[in-house]
Amino acid sequence: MKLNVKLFAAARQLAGADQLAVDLPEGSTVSDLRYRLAMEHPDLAPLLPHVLFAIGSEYVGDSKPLADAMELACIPPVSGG
Amino acid sequence: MKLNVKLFAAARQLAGADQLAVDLPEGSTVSDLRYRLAMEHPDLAPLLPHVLFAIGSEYVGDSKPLADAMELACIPPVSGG
Amino acid sequence: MIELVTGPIDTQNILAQVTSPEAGAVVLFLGTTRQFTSGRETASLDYECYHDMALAKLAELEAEARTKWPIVHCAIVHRTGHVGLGEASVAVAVSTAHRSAAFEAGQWLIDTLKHVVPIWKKENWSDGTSQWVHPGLEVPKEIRSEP
Amino acid sequence: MIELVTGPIDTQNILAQVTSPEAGAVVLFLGTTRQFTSGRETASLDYECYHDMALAKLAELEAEARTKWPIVHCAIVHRTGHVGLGEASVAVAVSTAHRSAAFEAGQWLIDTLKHVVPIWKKENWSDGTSQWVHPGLEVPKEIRSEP
Repeated sequence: MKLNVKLFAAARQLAGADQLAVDLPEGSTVSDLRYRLAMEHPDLAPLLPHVLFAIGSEYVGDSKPLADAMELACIPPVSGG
Repeated sequence: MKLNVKLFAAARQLAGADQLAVDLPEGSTVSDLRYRLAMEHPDLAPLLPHVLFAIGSEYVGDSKPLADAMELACIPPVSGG
Repeated sequence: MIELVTGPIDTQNILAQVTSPEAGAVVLFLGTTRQFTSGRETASLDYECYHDMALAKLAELEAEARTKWPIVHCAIVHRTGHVGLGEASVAVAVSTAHRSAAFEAGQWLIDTLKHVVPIWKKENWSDGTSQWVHPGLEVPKEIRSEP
Repeated sequence: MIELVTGPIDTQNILAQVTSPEAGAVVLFLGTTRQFTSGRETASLDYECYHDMALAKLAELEAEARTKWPIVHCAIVHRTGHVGLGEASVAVAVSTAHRSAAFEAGQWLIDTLKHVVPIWKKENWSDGTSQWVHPGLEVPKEIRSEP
């Protein structure tokens, strides 16, 4: 299944892109996505243990099942304010 | 000795004046002033146990000695803000 | 900046006075005229002060706050005279490097101001009566507005 | 009132939005750009956000604050893009009947905003380098400003 992951701040900068397409097997979870991103984008790897993922406007846990065509956001530690 | 006492808020309203002249014997203190005001101005009496007195911009205690020609302020409980 | 004013409080000027590149946080408190107090309706307020002593006490408050918190700038402005519904009678603004100090100092300043600064509020109730407010004290009687 | 803006924050409008005859207290917090952090000089900041999620999270913050305190009006405005020294990047304003709730709610809102709302700050240091700020994280490397 094909997913799209939006990137922000240092994640965007390290990847050199504001979104990434990821292809994962059916039944994958957020945890699998995190692992796959680290494999395919070594520059992002140091950041990935520290990011959260969101679907729509909700943070999701690592066990969250993913579905084809999902849009996710990769949320590094926030620093607004 | 002759003193002048400025009045504010309910004290001013009860006395019907914004200041009062008071004549006290030499050696009198703030405590004596409080007593004399209550005697001479019965309308003020209920308020006087609750007021503070100030000389210049400083609150003074009941034992403070008074001197001729002093200007005092009678400060009922404040309600600014 | 310590001021007693007789017209509307200029909050933009106050914010401009306290904002600084040395500060990361600004806290502004406004005390505004509330319409209902325990179900009773206020039409307006009048404030009276002992002018010179009020200014001196406000300056003391600022000085004491500066010993307690690392304040960059501080502004305290109190309005006297007639204050309408929803209008501000007092503004306290503090800027500090970090926000917790700004909140603490702002709250301490307004709490302490209400206890020590010789300023008094008269409630003008919607029923036409008026009453000086003297906390902790049964106000002697209700009286018609002074002329 | 929840807003993400790209220009200067209009504090007068915010104060006008939250002031009310139902409220006796207004607390406004501004987060402003500090020139020095641990001796290092900042030239400016850039903020980036995940727009729709940031708005949704800010609205959730307001809703949660309203369950904790009796808030009359609430405004949260965050600026994104380039923010110069001394300028405000965020404003939080709360009005309540009594002042302690306004201070508590204001502080809770800004504290929580900093932990959950997807907005990021980039420090543009005076030496020409830039660095995204990700609390709790060694930022991977220092990098020249992005074009």
